[in-house]
Amino acid sequence: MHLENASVTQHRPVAGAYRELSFETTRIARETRPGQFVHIRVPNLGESVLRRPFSIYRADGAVISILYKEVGKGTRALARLARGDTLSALGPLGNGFPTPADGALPVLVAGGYGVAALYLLAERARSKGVLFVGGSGRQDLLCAGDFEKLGWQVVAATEDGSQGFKGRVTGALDEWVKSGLGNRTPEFFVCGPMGLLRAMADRAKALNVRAWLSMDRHMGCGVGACLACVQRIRLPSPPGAWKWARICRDGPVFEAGDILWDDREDG
Amino acid sequence: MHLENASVTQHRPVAGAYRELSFETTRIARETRPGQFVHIRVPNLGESVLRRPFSIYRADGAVISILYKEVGKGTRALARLARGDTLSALGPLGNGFPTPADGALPVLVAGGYGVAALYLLAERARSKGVLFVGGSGRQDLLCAGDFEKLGWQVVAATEDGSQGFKGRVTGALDEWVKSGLGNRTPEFFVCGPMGLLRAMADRAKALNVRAWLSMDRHMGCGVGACLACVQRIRLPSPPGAWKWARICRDGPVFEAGDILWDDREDG
Amino acid sequence: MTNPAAGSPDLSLAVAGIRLQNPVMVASGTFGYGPEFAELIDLNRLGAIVVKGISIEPEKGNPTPRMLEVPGGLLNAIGLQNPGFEKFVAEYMPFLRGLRIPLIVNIWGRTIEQYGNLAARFDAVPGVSALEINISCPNIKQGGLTFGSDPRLAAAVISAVRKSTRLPIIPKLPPNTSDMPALARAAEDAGANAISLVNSFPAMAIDIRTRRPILANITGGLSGPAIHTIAVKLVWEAAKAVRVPIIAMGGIAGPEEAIEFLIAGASAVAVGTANFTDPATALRVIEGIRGYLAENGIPSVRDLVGSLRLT
Amino acid sequence: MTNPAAGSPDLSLAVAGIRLQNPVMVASGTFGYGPEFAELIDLNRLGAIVVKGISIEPEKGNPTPRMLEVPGGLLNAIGLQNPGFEKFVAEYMPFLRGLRIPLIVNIWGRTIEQYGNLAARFDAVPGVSALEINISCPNIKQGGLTFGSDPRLAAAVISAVRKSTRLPIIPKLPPNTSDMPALARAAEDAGANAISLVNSFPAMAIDIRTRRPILANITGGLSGPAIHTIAVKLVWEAAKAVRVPIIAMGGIAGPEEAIEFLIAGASAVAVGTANFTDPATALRVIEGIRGYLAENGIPSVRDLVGSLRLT
Ligand SMILES: Cc1cc2nc3c(=O)[nH]c(=O)nc-3n(C[C@H](O)[C@H](O)[C@H](O)COP(=O)(O)OP(=O)(O)OC[C@H]3O[C@@H](n4cnc5c(N)ncnc54)[C@H](O)[C@@H]3O)c2cc1C
Ligand SMILES: Cc1cc2nc3c(=O)[nH]c(=O)nc-3n(C[C@H](O)[C@H](O)[C@H](O)COP(=O)(O)OP(=O)(O)OC[C@H]3O[C@@H](n4cnc5c(N)ncnc54)[C@H](O)[C@@H]3O)c2cc1C
Ligand SMILES: Cc1cc2nc3c(=O)[nH]c(=O)nc-3n(C[C@H](O)[C@H](O)[C@H](O)COP(=O)(O)O)c2cc1C
Ligand SMILES: Cc1cc2nc3c(=O)[nH]c(=O)nc-3n(C[C@H](O)[C@H](O)[C@H](O)COP(=O)(O)O)c2cc1C
Ligand code: FES
Ligand code: FES
Repeated sequence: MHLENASVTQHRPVAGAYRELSFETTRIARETRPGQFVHIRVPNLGESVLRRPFSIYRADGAVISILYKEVGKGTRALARLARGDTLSALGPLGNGFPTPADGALPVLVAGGYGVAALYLLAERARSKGVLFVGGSGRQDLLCAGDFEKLGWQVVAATEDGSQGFKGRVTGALDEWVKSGLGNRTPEFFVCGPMGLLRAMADRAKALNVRAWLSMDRHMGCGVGACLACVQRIRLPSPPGAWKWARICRDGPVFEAGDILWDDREDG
Repeated sequence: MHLENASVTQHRPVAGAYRELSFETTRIARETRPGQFVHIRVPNLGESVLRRPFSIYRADGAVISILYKEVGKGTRALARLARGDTLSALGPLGNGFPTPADGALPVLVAGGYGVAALYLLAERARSKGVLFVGGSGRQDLLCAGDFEKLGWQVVAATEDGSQGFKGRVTGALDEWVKSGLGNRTPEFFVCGPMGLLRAMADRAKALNVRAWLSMDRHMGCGVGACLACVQRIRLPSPPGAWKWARICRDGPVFEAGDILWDDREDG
Repeated sequence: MTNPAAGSPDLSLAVAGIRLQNPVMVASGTFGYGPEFAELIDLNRLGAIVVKGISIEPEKGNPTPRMLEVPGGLLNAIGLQNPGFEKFVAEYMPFLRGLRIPLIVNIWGRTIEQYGNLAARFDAVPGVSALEINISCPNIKQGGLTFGSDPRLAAAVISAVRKSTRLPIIPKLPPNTSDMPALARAAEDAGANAISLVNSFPAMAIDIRTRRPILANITGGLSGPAIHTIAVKLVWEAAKAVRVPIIAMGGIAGPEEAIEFLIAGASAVAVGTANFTDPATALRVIEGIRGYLAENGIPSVRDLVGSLRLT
Repeated sequence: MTNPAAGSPDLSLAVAGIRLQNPVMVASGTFGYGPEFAELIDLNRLGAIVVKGISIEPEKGNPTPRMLEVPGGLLNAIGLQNPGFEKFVAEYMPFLRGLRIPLIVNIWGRTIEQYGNLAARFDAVPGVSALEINISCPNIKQGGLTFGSDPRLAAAVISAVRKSTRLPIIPKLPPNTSDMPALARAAEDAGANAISLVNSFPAMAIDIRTRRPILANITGGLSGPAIHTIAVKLVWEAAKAVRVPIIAMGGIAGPEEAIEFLIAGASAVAVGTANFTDPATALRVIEGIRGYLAENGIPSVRDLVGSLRLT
């Protein structure tokens, strides 16, 4: 975990409203594992007191990058950064994804910017698997080509049917499951909106397989000190018992079966 | 008085740390009189609640410009604006300078960005006069050439002696007064730091001539509503009696003899 | 309740017996006496005007510096400078009477008697819709905040005013209390027709270079976005505690903050500091509320007031 | 008083009998129990560590959402989640004892007895330098703020703690009071060795889309730059009212705000929310104070404390 002033090396549109922001941060880049995130202090953001968390999309030599879209004032200010500007980066944070289990088929499921958390996993996994990626139209299918280049199978789902399966990504997945799954046990790695995470938790339970879910939550410190980002996690016993885990430090990835879903969650 | 969204047309370095920011604001430009100011809402200034007041330096067709240097967060954010960006401008505000009296010799005295408030006066005055302008070195002698182009005599003072009189602008003025003043009664028009204003008020009193001083004060509304920017002004009677005037609405220009100086003033 | 055609929600409501075409006022001290902003916006579109605090005699207020921008807001220590009752009536009432919107006059005094006395004088002034009783100004040495910070003193001032006028009276309470419900109830019991919440917060800034206070008055009042979330909490608590309507202010910068106040239980709102940032804020807020009601299929702003969902 | 060579000012001082190498602490609840930030900054350079509030039993705290950024600050409603006395001592004290700086443990309870009881237990724990008594948390239903908002209740809690421990005790007071001098005096009279000011402000935010409170706890506490000028005023008032030292917090983002507090009369300061913005804030503040003293030829930080000039 490091606090570094990082210099922007590249800032480019990716697809749809998404942009990739790359910056040089030697120590963070070197230590990053798949599924970890970086907590960014956005420059020129007036009196904003909080950093903004983003999955580390790529880590290459001394440079890491994030994949983001403008959703609020922090990301709007990010979008104004240019090559040579500096930002403060805190990371790599969290535990990230476990290494895919030997023998199982790694199945990545991404919604929205979820692909960002999954790319390094695909890049570094010992065996190749399948990526399910969804969007409203083909322009939203973020980075699908990059996964293909790594030799992964990509199953796309678009709501307008402009590419791949017409419908949601879970629909495409259900079809694939029905068609027999290949002959390996899948192990799911999921990043996306809460609805997708819950849907995948249900499917993993039904299939009795593991699903690793990367969770989003509004964050304060990012290092486990403030207890803002907590998630209820089941305890083995007694039944119904639970404890809080800190998404920033104990997560952001949890095994679906450990999560005690709340009816009211932010993010 | 208008509230306009203005589009930046030009942003250029002038001299030393000063920059000229020009923006299109038809109605304000049309009505501007010398010595008036514009109250700018600086874009991307986080949670800042106050506008920033600047003298209107030039007004030409539909465009006005200001002359400023970076001194704090507002001016730093101004410095990031580029052609095509928009800002909100409220103006023209204040009463500005009176028309120079017939027969008197208009003598302009500027310190720092004070030339900005005086340029339009020189441009529009019926008769030409003298500008005294000071700075620490020749690089600080803002816009002296522009006044010369208008046919005004320019007397420069630099503290390092790199151009004109070596010393303060008031020193140059004192020499000129000692050398006989020409044969006309001077009428002073002054804009600059508080010290300069007070020094010029003393000289005007000694010479028994009028001095119009443009004052700075931290401002809230800019339109006379909040009473933040007040200045003590003498009442004709009884002796010692005074009232508050609002620098933004009743000023920013006051006749030196009317001002009741306070020992503790901001700006 | 009227049921207007979909898409044109009803913004009108009555507060303290005053009929408002919409619930958006401009807050005392941030809008002068009206004419200052008349060239910039159409005053007749406002819900009401609340003028700068008036006392019986003219008041010079504090020395300068009187204002300072701080993170998320500003400090002011104007010190209630005003022309006094007679000059206000002579110089500004003709203009204000010419407007088609209600006029709320903010008044203050240094003693309980002065409050009562001034209220009685305004009783005889045509064109005044209500009196806002400032018992919460942080910027004067005597009176002001000292009255508002103690429920018994507050009640004493309000009762004195109540006896002196038939006009609706609207005490304006301070935010620095540990028990807003008690203070609001005291105001209601003493005869308030509505309650204004909140005034600026007592605050202070020091110039570390000179080691002196930046404001000549040493302390000032903090207003603006910085205080908004505190104000929402206080308005919510007060609205639960009393039956009279609440007029809410504190950090409104656009429609969102105003709508928050209405949902929390305020019947009307006032825009203060944001008049300096953007003189058209109140008009933007009005249009924003209209749009919000239309989008959410809410026929009247009255349906929004106090509609906070807790379950 | 030592007279260090010019250019190397003396930052050390004693507060409540605790010797501090510099007056800059990290505030309770914003720095966990220490290890969380240990990879990022050298904890041994801090003036002291104040850990997150501990209660006798483990506490689950509030549901989520627990935090929200707002203009100039943030709202939090953590609800004092903590592992309880025993687990804290077992899991964190070994680490904390390994540090070379004083440890201040923040404690809270739901009843006066719990406060006394917990203080007595800490009396027997080696490595604790002082207890900060939180009677001002806005985020728990019982206890917390209800004690701090009334000088008599505050005094009752402080007296109970005083009787139960020989450790220095530092009550932490709320900002939402109309009479800070009275509250501070009550704390001093009840046996406080120092006073911490201020906790976060009770505040609230509403999601206008759903018309629900954004925080699961409905209300939360406002901290950060938004509250700084209010805190300075309260610290100044309290410092004038009591002889015991004040530890000031509220919106410190860099050296300037810390120096303001010291000039206003605080003997030490604590960095809270800014630890989230920049984990190195406290270190920056320390170096900034050192630089300020050197530039201004002030030999010791003790000469800065309470040096506000009013004339
Ligand atoms: C572990 C993690 C990984 C993430 N990875 C990515 C990513 O790779 N790409 C991407 O585009 N986004 C990612 N997000 C979401 C991203 O943090 C938010 O989009 C961003 O914080 C929004 O900031 P804003 O100022 O633009 O929005 P605003 O709504 O103005 O932000 C206000 C506050 O809410 C917080 N906030 C708002 N939305 C979210 C959110 N969805 N999650 C967490 N906090 C939020 C902000 O951090 C800020 O504190 C991730 C979030 C987490 C927790
Ligand atoms: C009538 C008038 C005309 C002016 N004309 C010019 C001009 O032509 N060129 C120029 O460079 N500057 C001019 N100024 C000063 C200019 O307004 C300030 O430099 C500017 O407001 C500083 O803003 P900031 O955010 O960069 O500084 P900060 O110090 O960060 O500002 C903090 C607050 O203090 C106020 N403030 C700071 N310095 C001054 C000041 N000197 N006068 C008034 N308010 C101040 C700001 O407006 C803001 O509210 C003028 C001021 C007035 C009152
Ligand atoms: C410059 C200024 C002057 C004020 N003068 C008065 C006043 O005379 N009487 C009063 O009751 N409130 C006065 N107030 C308080 C405002 O009416 C309002 O209650 C407060 O500013 C909070 O709202 P805001 O955050 O929208 O500004 C003043 C506020 C400011 C900023
Ligand atoms: C997330 C968070 C948790 C906090 N938890 C505690 C706590 O457990 N006990 C306590 O006394 N104060 C707690 N506080 C209050 C801080 O210690 C501090 O008094 C307050 O935040 C003001 O300082 P700041 O503006 O620098 O943050 C907490 C504050 C925050 C932001
Ligand atoms: S963000 Fe602070 S504990 Fe996770
Ligand atoms: S700035 Fe408001 S009266 Fe001058």
